[in-house]
Amino acid sequence: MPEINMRQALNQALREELLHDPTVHIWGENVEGVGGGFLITMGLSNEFGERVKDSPLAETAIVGAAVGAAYCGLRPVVELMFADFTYICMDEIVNKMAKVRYSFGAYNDVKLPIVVRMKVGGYFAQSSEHSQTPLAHFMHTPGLKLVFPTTPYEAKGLLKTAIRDDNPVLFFEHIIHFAAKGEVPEEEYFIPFEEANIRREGSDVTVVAIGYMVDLALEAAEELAKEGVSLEVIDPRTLEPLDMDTIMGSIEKTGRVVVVDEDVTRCGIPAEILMQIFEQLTEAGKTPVPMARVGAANTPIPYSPELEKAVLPSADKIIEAVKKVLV
Amino acid sequence: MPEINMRQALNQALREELLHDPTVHIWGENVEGVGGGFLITMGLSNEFGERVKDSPLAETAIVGAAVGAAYCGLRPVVELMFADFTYICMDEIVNKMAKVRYSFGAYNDVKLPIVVRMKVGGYFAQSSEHSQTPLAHFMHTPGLKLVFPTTPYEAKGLLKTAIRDDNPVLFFEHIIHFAAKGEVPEEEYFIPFEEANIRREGSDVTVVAIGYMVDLALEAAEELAKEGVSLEVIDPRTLEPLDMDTIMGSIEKTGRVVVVDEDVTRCGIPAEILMQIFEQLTEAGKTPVPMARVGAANTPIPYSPELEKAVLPSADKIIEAVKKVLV
Amino acid sequence: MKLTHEDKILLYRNMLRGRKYDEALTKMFNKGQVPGMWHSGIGHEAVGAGVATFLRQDDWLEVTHRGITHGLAKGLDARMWLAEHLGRVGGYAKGKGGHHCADREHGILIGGGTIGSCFPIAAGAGLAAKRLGKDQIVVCLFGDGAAQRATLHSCMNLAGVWNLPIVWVCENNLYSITTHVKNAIAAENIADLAHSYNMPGEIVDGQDVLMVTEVVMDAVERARNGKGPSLIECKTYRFREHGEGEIPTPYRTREEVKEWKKRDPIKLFRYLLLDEGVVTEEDLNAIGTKLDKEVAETVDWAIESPMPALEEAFTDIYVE
Amino acid sequence: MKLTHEDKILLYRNMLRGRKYDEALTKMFNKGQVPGMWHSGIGHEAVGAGVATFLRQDDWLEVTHRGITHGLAKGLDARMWLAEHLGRVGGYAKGKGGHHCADREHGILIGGGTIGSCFPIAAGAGLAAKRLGKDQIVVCLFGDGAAQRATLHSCMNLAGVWNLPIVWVCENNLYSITTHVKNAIAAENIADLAHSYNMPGEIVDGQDVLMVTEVVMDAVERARNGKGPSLIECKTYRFREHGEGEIPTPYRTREEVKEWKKRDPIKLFRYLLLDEGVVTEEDLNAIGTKLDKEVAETVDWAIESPMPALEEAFTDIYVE
Ligand SMILES: Cc1ncc(C[n+]2csc(CCOP(=O)(O)OP(=O)(O)O)c2C)c(N)n1
Ligand SMILES: Cc1ncc(C[n+]2csc(CCOP(=O)(O)OP(=O)(O)O)c2C)c(N)n1
Ligand SMILES: [Mg+2]
Ligand SMILES: [Mg+2]
Repeated sequence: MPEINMRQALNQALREELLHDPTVHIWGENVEGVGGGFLITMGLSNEFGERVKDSPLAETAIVGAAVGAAYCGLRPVVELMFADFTYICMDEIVNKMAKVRYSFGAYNDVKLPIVVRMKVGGYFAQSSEHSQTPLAHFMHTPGLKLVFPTTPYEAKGLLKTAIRDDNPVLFFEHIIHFAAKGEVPEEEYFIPFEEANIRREGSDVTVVAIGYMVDLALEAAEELAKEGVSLEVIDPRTLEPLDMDTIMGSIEKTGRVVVVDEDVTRCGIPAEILMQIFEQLTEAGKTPVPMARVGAANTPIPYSPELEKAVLPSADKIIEAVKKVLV
Repeated sequence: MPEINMRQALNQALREELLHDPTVHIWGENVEGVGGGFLITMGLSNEFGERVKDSPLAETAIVGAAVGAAYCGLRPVVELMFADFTYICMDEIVNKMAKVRYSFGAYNDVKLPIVVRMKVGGYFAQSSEHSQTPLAHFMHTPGLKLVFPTTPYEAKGLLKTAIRDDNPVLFFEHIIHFAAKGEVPEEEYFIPFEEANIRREGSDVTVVAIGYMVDLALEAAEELAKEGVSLEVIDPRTLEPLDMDTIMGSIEKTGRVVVVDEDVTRCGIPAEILMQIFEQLTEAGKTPVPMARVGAANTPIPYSPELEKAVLPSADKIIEAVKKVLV
Repeated sequence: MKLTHEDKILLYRNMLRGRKYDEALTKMFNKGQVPGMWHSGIGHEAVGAGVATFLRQDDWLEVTHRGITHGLAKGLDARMWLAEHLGRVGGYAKGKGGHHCADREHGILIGGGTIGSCFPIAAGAGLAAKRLGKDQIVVCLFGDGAAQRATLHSCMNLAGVWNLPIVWVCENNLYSITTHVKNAIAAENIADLAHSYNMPGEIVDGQDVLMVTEVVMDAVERARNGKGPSLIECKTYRFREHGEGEIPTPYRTREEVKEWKKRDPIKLFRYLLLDEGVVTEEDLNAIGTKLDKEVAETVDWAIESPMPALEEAFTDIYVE
Repeated sequence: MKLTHEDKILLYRNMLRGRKYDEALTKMFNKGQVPGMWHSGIGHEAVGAGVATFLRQDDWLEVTHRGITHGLAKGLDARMWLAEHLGRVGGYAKGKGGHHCADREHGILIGGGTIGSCFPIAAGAGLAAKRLGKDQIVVCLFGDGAAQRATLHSCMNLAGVWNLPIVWVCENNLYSITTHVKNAIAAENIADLAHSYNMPGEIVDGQDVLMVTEVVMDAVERARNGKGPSLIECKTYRFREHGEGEIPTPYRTREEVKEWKKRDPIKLFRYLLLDEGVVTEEDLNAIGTKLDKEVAETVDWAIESPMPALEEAFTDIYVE
């Protein structure tokens, strides 16, 4: 199988879907030519003409138009250069995209097939407005699907599934993953939503890690293996829908769990997943297991690289949390 | 002490602060004359002239200008007609207001004294874009303070504290509370932040309730008292800063806790508070207590009143959750 | 476009139909039969009928919160609309949407609860229309208040630079709730904004249904022929308060209201039709009588129609 | 405003000073000494010096991500600015802010990471200036890309309707990263947008520092005299790629870049000064030599200056 990086994998998925369905249209800032801030759409405008088009610098228009266009028959796959810019178009995402089917669609069977792709993540000294990983806001918003691949293989398979989905999907791509290489089949394939991926099997502690945190969790697992501690690392891949069964199955085995997310800890996804675990255990009449969470500190993301590292999760912080639940 | 409703209490606080400090300025949609959507600013434009001014219908400008104006020496107290409209100006709130001191202010000792007041809440058949209570997003955003009064007395004392605070404060007012009456002193007073209010003492279960949920929790307490179950109802009043000490003290006594919030449950405030409780207990070497949360279902807020009630929290749902933790 | 006698009668009927449904809902609201909000559009009927009557079914129309005449003229089902406002299961969203209606079958776009969210929706509809190549066009209505929202700029600019088939129609009724447009918009006229987007801008007497129709349909023609967007400002007035149930406050004078009511668009058009000899008094009264019957029947049906089952609250969030 | 010889020499020095700091940071970036991003403003110096040199210290200036000449001319401390870019504790935000600088003491507003967030900040600054009554004014710089953001409309409208003392200055360098302004803005010229806000709009050769100064300072005067906002579009060009480290791609031609480089604003002004006999070659070279020394010292200082302690990450979130 050819080895390609995540950029190329995403590009392949987009190209295949543009070929597959004439209603797939791409727009966003600087997506023509070499393909915008992160080169994901490289070459597609040459092949597909106006179906891959530079938009003005206007996130409200980019994402808002996706809502209108999807209602009227297109299948927009739009790009936000940075996930931090979702804050510019939250009304379009939260008050519209997420609610259209519920508030307007019941009788008309309205479908809103939209994918909003965006770069997330820190560790790159891009300062507080270009480094966030704001998934929790959207997991808090009923009506959206959330996808966060961690390998080129998954990026392609999940993006194709996202584009075929008839619901609005937010698709997150971590800056550190763009250059990471992996094997990607040339033939078409799809990765279903709501199937967590057990990235490493283990027996002592379940670590649920989101996005780039999977890499850090695997690093921690490697480290802890030396001390004889065995981590099971689970990547949920989609946060909505969320495959709680795989997580609960793993906890059944390990009896301990740590959830890791790059976003601000407070009111974040780890608290949610841990509460669901607690509730499911309680519901089943079981005693709660030791639980811990790792996330970003309660600060904006600082620019200076060492400070940024101090604020964001790291393999060391995961190890620390694992040791807590091991006691 | 005179009995007044929450509108009047808020109006008193605004008037006193306008008199106290010439840099306090108010703007927002329709705040002149009788005072906008909810009559809170009634009469103030007559007394204070352009210091209480109708803005255009433009939330990005209303809230964004507050950031610029506070940086340059005003103490803006702006009004958003509905909290649902925070989604329109999330960039201004999350990427700017919350971060200015951290990202720009360290050397210049920049202060950003802003209060954004806004109506929240459902149970009023105002449909999915006028009924939300979106606090969790902001508790997830470091740099903001969050205040949610539940009585006229608190409304006045907390709003005055908010206006004197040198940090940006989001101030939430529940639609159902506007007409509710209570005793409010005529003399000036301030209610400090980070002081939870024990609204009802009890011994069996601690119920932490936010905003209007306090009313529902008190209703549930009344009901359960008949069955011999004693609830301690705690209103945190400020979510940031959050008075965890009072909450932990209560749990020490009751050994059980339910957290209630009107917002969507998933990735909401109850999960956060419960995780903090879990962490503090674990840290202290104690076993976790029975915990449950009550919040809105994972749907947009429906219009039809019975459906809305089915989705939002109720005294009955709180009773149900209490019974779960009592088992 | 050249209007036949039948066309004119249709315009009259559509204005009157909107008015009668509006009055009916206003009445129901004041009887406490409407659970949520109601924004009467009485006074705006010339715009409503003028923009919507002669659009194709597959054209797209974005209406405001005051857009019942407009919606009905475009094909909105009165029963489903009314049922939705009453929170009944027979409504467009099974009672879950409420005030804001959409009807994809009849080309009615998503009416958002956040004023000014019409602009991106319409821009997207225009883009879809253009790319799908079926000669559809979009008419987007918005108020003078909405014209103050930031979104106007990014979306009118998009429409301009991508040459989208959109007719932007402002219903300038002078007020955004209690704020006069002069205290909220810097431009002399809202039509002036067209200049920023390199599109034609025109001002129309919004109480004159023939003028609205003519100017809008010319712009529709332009859009359909690939000549891009236009902006039309209709000067109109709301006869009732912003939201039903609100009491009048001194933000506008009684005299102003009275002056405008003299220019009731339905009365004006009625005089004109009679004057032109297009119809007789009897003809017009017959239209009214027929509509009264229709409205009464719709109201009765809607009031009798069932509430949604509670489980409906938990459906329609995702497509399965 | 009438410029003296000293004024002109100051303008030249401010342009050159910006250029030299810009080149220094560009060099440092390419040596891997800058942890984050760097957007060179080489080519924009006439705008930078023209808008900022003659403002009062208590006037407010909002600069773009390409605004180093502008900031320095307004009084930004070069050491603190450079230290901030290198993530050092001696920077304006102790290294926590990075690319975007603010200096309240010298009237430099918050430079946001989200392009187009300048508009609300400047509107608020203008409001504060007006209400505090100290005759301050605001100059807000923004790019042709920023001009596409929705926020422009709500804020220019606010400035217009509230008659705020703001001079909006667009640095139209033809591109937003790789997108040409013709493919992104419907208006012929960005200055046309002024019409929507009932304010004067003017187009200026952004490579001509005297013209920029004259037109901007006239608008500053208007604003200071309570006559409200203006919009000025400076036609300029960025000589380097959008972000340092990016390789040129075919979005623009080599010829176009070459043509524009012939209109290097510093060279043009140098010729003019010599031509006018304001200064001699030696004078100008002496200015350059002195600046070289200053820049070298600043760079040395910044590179030697310490990183923030890790605890700094957790401070300055709230005022105690
Ligand atoms: C974003 C947003 N801000 C404020 C409101 C509250 N609101 C509802 S209608 C309205 C006035 C709208 O005025 P205009 O657009 O002129 O329409 P009109 O009511 O006059 O027909 C306002 C402020 C809202 N729904 N959405
Ligand atoms: C809201 C937002 N969208 C996109 C970006 C990414 N971005 C940074 S600079 C830039 C181009 C800005 O163009 P312009 O305003 O013309 O300034 P120039 O870079 O040409 O000086 C873009 C798209 C951003 N930082 N913020
Ligand atoms: Mg209006
Ligand atoms: Mg540019």
